[in-house]
Amino acid sequence: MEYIIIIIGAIFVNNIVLNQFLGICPFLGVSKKINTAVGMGGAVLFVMTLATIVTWLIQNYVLTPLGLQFLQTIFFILVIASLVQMVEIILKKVSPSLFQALGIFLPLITTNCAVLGVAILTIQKEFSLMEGVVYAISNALGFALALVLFSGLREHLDLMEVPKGMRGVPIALVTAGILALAFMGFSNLV
Amino acid sequence: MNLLKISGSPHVHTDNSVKGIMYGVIYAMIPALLVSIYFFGLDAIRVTVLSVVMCLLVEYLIQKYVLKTTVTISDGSAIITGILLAFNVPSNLPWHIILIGAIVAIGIGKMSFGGVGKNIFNPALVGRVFLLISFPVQMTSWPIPVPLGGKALTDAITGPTPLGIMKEGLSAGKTVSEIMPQIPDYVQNMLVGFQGGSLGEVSALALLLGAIYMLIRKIITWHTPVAFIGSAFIFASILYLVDPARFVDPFFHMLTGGMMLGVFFMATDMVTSPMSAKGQLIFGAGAGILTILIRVFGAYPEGVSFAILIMNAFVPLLDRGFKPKRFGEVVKA
Amino acid sequence: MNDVIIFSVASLGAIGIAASVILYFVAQKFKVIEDPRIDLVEGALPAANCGGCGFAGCRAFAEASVKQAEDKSNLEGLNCPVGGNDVMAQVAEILSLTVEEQDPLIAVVRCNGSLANSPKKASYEGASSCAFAHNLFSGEGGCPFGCLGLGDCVKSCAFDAIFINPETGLPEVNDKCVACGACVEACPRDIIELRPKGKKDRRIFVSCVNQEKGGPAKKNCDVACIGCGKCVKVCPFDAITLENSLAYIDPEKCKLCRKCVPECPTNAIHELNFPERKPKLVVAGNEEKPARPAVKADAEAVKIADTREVKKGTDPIPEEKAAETPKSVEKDDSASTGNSEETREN
Amino acid sequence: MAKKESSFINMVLTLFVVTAVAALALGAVYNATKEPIAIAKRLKIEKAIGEVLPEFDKIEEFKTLPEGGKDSLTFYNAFKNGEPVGTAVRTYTDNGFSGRFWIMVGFTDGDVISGTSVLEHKETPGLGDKMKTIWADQFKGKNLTTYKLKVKKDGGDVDAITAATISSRAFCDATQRAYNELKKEEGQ
Amino acid sequence: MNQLQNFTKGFIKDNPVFVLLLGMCPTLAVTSTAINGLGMGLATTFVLVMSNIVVSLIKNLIPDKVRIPSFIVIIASFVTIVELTMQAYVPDLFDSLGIFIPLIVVNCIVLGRAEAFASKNNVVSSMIDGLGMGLGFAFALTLLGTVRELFGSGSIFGMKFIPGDAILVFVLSPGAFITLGYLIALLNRLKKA
Amino acid sequence: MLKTFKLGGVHPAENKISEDKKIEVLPLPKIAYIPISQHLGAPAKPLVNKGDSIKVGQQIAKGEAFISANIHSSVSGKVQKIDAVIDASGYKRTAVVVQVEGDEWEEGIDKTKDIKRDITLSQKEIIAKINEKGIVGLGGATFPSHVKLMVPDGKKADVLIINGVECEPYLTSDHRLMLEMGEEMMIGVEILKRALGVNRAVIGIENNKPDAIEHLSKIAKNFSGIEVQGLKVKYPQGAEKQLIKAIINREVPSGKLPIEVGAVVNNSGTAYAVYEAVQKNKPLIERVVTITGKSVKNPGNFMVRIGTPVSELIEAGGGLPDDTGKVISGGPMMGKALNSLEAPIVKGTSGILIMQEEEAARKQVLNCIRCSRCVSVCPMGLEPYLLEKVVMFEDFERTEKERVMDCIECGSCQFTCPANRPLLDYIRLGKNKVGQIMRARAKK
Ligand SMILES: Cc1cc2nc3c(=O)[nH]c(=O)nc-3n(C[C@H](O)[C@H](O)[C@H](O)COP(=O)(O)O)c2cc1C
Ligand SMILES: Cc1cc2nc3c(=O)[nH]c(=O)nc-3n(C[C@H](O)[C@H](O)[C@H](O)COP(=O)(O)O)c2cc1C
Ligand SMILES: Cc1cc2nc3c(=O)[nH]c(=O)nc-3n(C[C@H](O)[C@H](O)[C@H](O)COP(=O)(O)O)c2cc1C
Ligand SMILES: Cc1cc2nc3c(=O)[nH]c(=O)nc-3n(C[C@H](O)[C@H](O)[C@H](O)CO)c2cc1C
Ligand code: SF4
Ligand code: SF4
Ligand code: SF4
Ligand code: SF4
Ligand code: FES
Repeated sequence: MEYIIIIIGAIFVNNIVLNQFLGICPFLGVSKKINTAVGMGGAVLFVMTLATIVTWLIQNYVLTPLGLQFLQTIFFILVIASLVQMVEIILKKVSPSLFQALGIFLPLITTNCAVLGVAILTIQKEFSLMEGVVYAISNALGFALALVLFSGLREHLDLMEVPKGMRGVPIALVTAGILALAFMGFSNLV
Repeated sequence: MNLLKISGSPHVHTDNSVKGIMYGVIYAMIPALLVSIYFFGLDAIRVTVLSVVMCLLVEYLIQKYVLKTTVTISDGSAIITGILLAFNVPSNLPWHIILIGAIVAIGIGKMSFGGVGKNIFNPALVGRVFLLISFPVQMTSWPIPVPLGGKALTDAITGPTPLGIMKEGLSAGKTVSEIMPQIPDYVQNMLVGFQGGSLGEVSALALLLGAIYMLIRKIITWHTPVAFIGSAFIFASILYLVDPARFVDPFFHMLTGGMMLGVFFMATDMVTSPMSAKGQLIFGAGAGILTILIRVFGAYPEGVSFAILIMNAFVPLLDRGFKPKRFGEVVKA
Repeated sequence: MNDVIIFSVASLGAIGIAASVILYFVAQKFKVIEDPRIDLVEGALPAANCGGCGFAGCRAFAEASVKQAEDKSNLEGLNCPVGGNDVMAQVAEILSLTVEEQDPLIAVVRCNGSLANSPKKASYEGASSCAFAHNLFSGEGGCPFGCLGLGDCVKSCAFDAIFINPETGLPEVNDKCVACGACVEACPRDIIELRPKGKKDRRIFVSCVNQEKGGPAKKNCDVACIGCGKCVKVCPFDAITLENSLAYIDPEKCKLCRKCVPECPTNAIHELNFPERKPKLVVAGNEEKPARPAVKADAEAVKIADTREVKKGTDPIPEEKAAETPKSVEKDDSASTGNSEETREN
Repeated sequence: MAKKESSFINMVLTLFVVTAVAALALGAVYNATKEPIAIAKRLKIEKAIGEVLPEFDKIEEFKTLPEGGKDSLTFYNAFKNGEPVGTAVRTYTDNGFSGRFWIMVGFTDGDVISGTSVLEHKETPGLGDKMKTIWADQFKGKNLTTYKLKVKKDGGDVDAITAATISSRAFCDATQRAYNELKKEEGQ
Repeated sequence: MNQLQNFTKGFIKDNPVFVLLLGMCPTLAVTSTAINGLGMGLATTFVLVMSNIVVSLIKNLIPDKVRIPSFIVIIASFVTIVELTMQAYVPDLFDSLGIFIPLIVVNCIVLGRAEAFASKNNVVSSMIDGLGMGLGFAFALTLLGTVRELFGSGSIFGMKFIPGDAILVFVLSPGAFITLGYLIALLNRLKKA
Repeated sequence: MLKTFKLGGVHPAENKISEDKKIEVLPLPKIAYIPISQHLGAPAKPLVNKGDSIKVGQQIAKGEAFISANIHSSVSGKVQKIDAVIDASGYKRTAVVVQVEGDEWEEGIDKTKDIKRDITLSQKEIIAKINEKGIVGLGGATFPSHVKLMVPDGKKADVLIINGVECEPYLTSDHRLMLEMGEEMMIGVEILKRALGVNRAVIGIENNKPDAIEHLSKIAKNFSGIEVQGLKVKYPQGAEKQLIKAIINREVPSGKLPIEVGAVVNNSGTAYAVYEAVQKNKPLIERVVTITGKSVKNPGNFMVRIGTPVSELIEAGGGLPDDTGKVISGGPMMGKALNSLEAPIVKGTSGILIMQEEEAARKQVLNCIRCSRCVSVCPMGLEPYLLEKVVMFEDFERTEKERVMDCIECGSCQFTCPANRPLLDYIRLGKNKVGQIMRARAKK
């Protein structure tokens, strides 16, 4: 039950993009084509899970015991950055096909606040490792859901002659706003 | 003689027109409108007229002065949006809130995308949900319907809707059977129209009448409504079977709130629903499940609007995933 | 108190070392055989990996830039929002796309079949697309070579440099034109040509692409080139050639002497931005022309010409690039019409 | 000055130096701000206690884990001139519209609410967060042996915030929890 | 003159929010009130300026391959400094900005400027660049915060001057997206005019 | 039992004004313009020169390519010139212009009305004859018939379908032909059967021509293996893929020819022309053409010599009405609007339709309201609204993926669109562009 609450909460109720405002840059940047959106979603899922595990371990086995909580930010970002790079080489070697599908998005993810944000939130919410993993996966799914939906909407909008002044970013933002409005219906679902 | 006209074929055209379709929907809404006037009296007229006029005005002003395109308010789509917006709010809503609703529905929900046909989300629902979230107090005090001639015409008493009573009772830990007595004879009242709620929600029967008219005139197809009602019914039944004390019976869900209004008039908006039959079935089914989900587990007693808006966002994906059956495809396989 | 600092330095330093070791191996492993310019471009990019450019990170952007430079020799549509123009200029430099100093060109519309010169003989309804109308019929004015006036060129121009003049129904080019050639591509009738802007913005060209013989051409349009060859004879520099009953002035050879202009019996040759002619010449020219309509057309043509081109820029006539000849048809008439027929049928 | 080459040693060294310097600097800043941060936290709590209790000059604090709760409550026994003036309880509820929120409730004479103050919350601005306003004043001076700490809809005595019944309910829940624990402590 | 341009470009022409669309998360998340927007903007400005200065100072000491990690460490350090300082001296503001203070680290604009500008220019220009960009960012956030606060709570910088309920959506997440959308459309239009 | 196809389709007002009008013979023109390309495929090569005297039925151009057809003179007289002459679209195409003098026929052509029943030629000879006499499909596409009859290796035809559907509103030429020359046509069907080597032929006729169904059913009794199948009225039943689906319930795969499912479709007029060519040695020099329209004084069906200017047919129909908006060659759904009334009637001209001003005017184009009516009427299961959009935005890759090449240009979508969108205009443009792209790719 606990896990279900976390899952539904992260995907729908407090959707990471539409409600928590994390990862907006890729949400706006990489959502022009459905295919890229799917790839990006997959890559985020992968990195977010991995990053959350590693940062959770660091927090609970290094920072807290040593009383270095204030170094959280710098530690996390460094770890995430190196991790992503490491994953990139490993992936390139081990599974070139997976690399083609997901790998190209990896660099983009380092500087995406969703990953760091979820890592920090996992700590803040005092989740256990397992809960943290579930939380990370759910958030990534929420991200992917929002991204894929949004890319569909944008491809659709590309074929509509939207008024000149609204074309591009403004209409994308308004669309995202209405999407967020619709997602408010999930309020307090759990 | 005049110059010969040149164009590609075909050279003839049906009498189908956008206007014809839109006005068809307007006619279909008349029974429900009459019922709501019967119960809410002058207030119903006031809200509907205000809403329609404001929607038309907003569309006119935007087309004329902001977008500087041809004005197409006569095509009737803004009238529909106006009526449906009015149908979705309590009858005692102050005028400035209706105005905000019209600006949001038409301005944000429709004209930002370029006007009729281009919007992604159902404009009336964008307006409605915007208002619901912005003005929860005003948007959730429902005047109790009193048949025409009743004394409440002047100062309506407000009270909760059946769904509101249910939600409230359940969250206070009561069981369904304890709450039911507070909602007197809902089947009859709701069919005919004696229930608290938005203007257009009062009578399921009148709405059904309009829907049949639209089906006959082929303005809408059966796919979305059937899938919507069917999935909501099945989902609610499952819950009911699991625990009848905590979950109300499916018929209650069918007849209360904006179910009928949403199913027949808002989920069927062709602009914001999928093109193919399969897509519409999934669209309807998704909306039905979401509706019950939000009603039963969410913060809001009513989930139809949210459910439809959320499914609106899936439309491009559904359009992509479910193509019509192509000629010459089966043989290939 | 000191504990904290010691722990900090130790642990963070350890992470630092670990990170650099990892990075070192990354660096080693990444030595895949790739276009070295990708690295260079990536180096020039901000490495923010923000995705603002629409690509999956800076490297993807770099790859795309190199590829596009290869394929299309430009960086159109690619932009790094973080780096801005400076960075894009650097990228262009790396990819040696520095815009060569070229003699400036400008789009020229070689049709003068305005509503007055080539009155409507039919009225077209339907998709507002020259490409479609071209496949459908010869055009409202009847000239199978002339401008259809539905503005495919206008739609293709990203610079607002070309628009249809509602009075003439013909497109006009203004000084925003950067000679990108999009409109040349877009026009199904090959009416638009990129020509050198010319000294003091002066240009002389035949404003017609009709390859029909004189009679049929003239039937549809008062100012059509009828292929009489008078201009060819009068040109002292052999700049004018006649092919398929159509004269063409080679901008490379043309010295802007203007001798041909009054010679043309239908006023098909346009001169732009020249000072007024001495009256004598005008009279001489006028005498040769048929009666009234042509004079009227002449007046109009000059008027259009004046509004169309804006005086700007002075550059010598180019030497290097051979001007494009009109997409000429070597085959005989039947073959060429047969072709257009085929496209229509399909 | 020429750029350093990307040799292995250079890389490791640079990054080590950079991180070490950063760590050093941060350690220093941390040490420098440790005091002020603690003071700021303390001040916040004291301010909250001050809002819910009459004047005091000394505080004793202890924590307990309430029955069925996930987190512990903190009790602040306040004294003035050695005399106890009341107890402030830092309490929470998990039933808020957006999950958990923390409030401080002050009790005098064991049963009487002397004041409430919202510490941390995620409730909706404009709706749930109206509990920070004069709305909460209705609890002041209520004796919980007689006052029913429930919203009127549920048969209690509390006027809910319009359109934010959930938050109001949760507020009552938090207060009740504090009271229950207080009674338990007293009983011991 | 050049420095002045350097400074002002961040306001309109290359405004990080309205034009470059960078750092969108804090832009949308914290601007429910004007004061939050301003606070976030200034915090980011501080980090931008300081990291730009440090990066341009040590740019030649850093080998290329570890350039990015080094910059990240530098930026993260300043972020942590801001974090600690705010916690100590403006705890309320810190609370309401929440997680978005540590997230300044990943704000593309910070790393972007460090890489694109500071690592290639001298200290003074880098500082001015950082200041301009940062203030441009702060300006955008404050503007957005003001509009949302005005519509959403009827007040500006906490001063209430529209009595009664306002349009709640504006302070919630949909309002953030929608307001920014129309602001950008409006600015595009103004810029063209 | 009436059959029909399942997917899509519309029912435009039929307006078969001229269905009761007997076929009359149109007087000879003074000058005949005989284009050298009246068929799908390569133009034929002229065999005569300026000044030559020619007779009716004399071959004047030779189809040399694989897909091409011979051209014969439809009149006798002197070749005035061989030059570019304006055609229906206003472009110029090469034609042999003949100054008509008398009506002198080439030897060996049987001009009489006698019905000749015995089929003496072999399969090969029949096909050679059809080729020699320049027979092309008269159903609209003017595809050279002999090519169609040569079944490619590895494929086998098992049924011949005769298209007597005439689903286009207004047009009645096939209807009249089936009524008045049923006997001859049936022999033509028998000949086609032999040429194809099949022993089953089905004549499909829509139920709005009950007299034709009855008449042909009666005649068919005398022939073995020929059935007449009544069909429910639904446009575009005449399109061959839909007709095959309706009659034998086989679906021609996307991008493939009917032969893939063992069927060959021929128009009823074609069958008649085949009869004349094979039995009477007469080349394709005349055909039945309907002249019709709501304001036309004297609508009717005429036997017209190829090369007669359209204006002469219009005269026979009572002249051009004052309220003329459009003159269309063919029916209102698929016909071409004429740019010049001097254009000649060619092998593919089944009718001339004169539409009134307001009937012809296109209505104001509005935004697509995604009503999906175009999708539901498309007989090919395409999404016209989407095709229009992707063509407009020049995404030809997507256009191709969305199967633009499957479109049969029936016009049902545009006919039905409540927003009056020029769907087919853009789809045609898309087919054109995608076709070019595909050809360029094939070359590589
Ligand atoms: C965006 C949003 C925020 C809300 N925030 C709160 C809240 O903070 N507290 C609350 O009790 N209800 C909140 N609600 C719930 C609704 O106001 C709901 O109508 C209410 O819980 C029940 O209405 P009532 O209080 O009038 O019975 C929120 C709803 C929405 C859509
Ligand atoms: C390029 C091309 C090649 C064709 N080849 C054959 C063929 O080999 N055999 C055949 O029976 N029909 C062939 N056809 C004819 C078509 O099947 C069809 O009958 C003709 O295009 C007219 O059909 P319509 O009037 O329905 O458009 C061919 C058509 C085209 C365009
Ligand atoms: C939309 C459409 C409608 C058609 N309608 C008819 C028709 O009514 N009668 C007909 O004979 N051919 C019609 N055709 C042409 C047929 O598809 C086919 O080409 C013809 O029957 C083949 O015979 P033919 O080669 O003898 O012309 C139509 C084609 C299309 C694409
Ligand atoms: C069957 C049908 C249902 C419609 N439902 C709605 C609706 O729910 N809300 C609305 O704003 N407009 C509705 N419209 C009108 C119109 O389609 C709508 O305003 C467009 O979304 C505007 O682009 C409807 C129209 C039709 C034909
Ligand atoms: S499309 Fe290009 S060449 Fe043509 S007018 Fe515009 S800028 Fe000039
Ligand atoms: S110049 Fe060409 S593209 Fe432009 S309007 Fe004329 S025909 Fe169309
Ligand atoms: S014209 Fe093409 S797309 Fe339109 S209905 Fe006919 S086959 Fe379908
Ligand atoms: S029929 Fe017209 S309005 Fe309807 S979906 Fe098709 S194109 Fe759009
Ligand atoms: S600020 Fe760019 S992803 Fe959050």
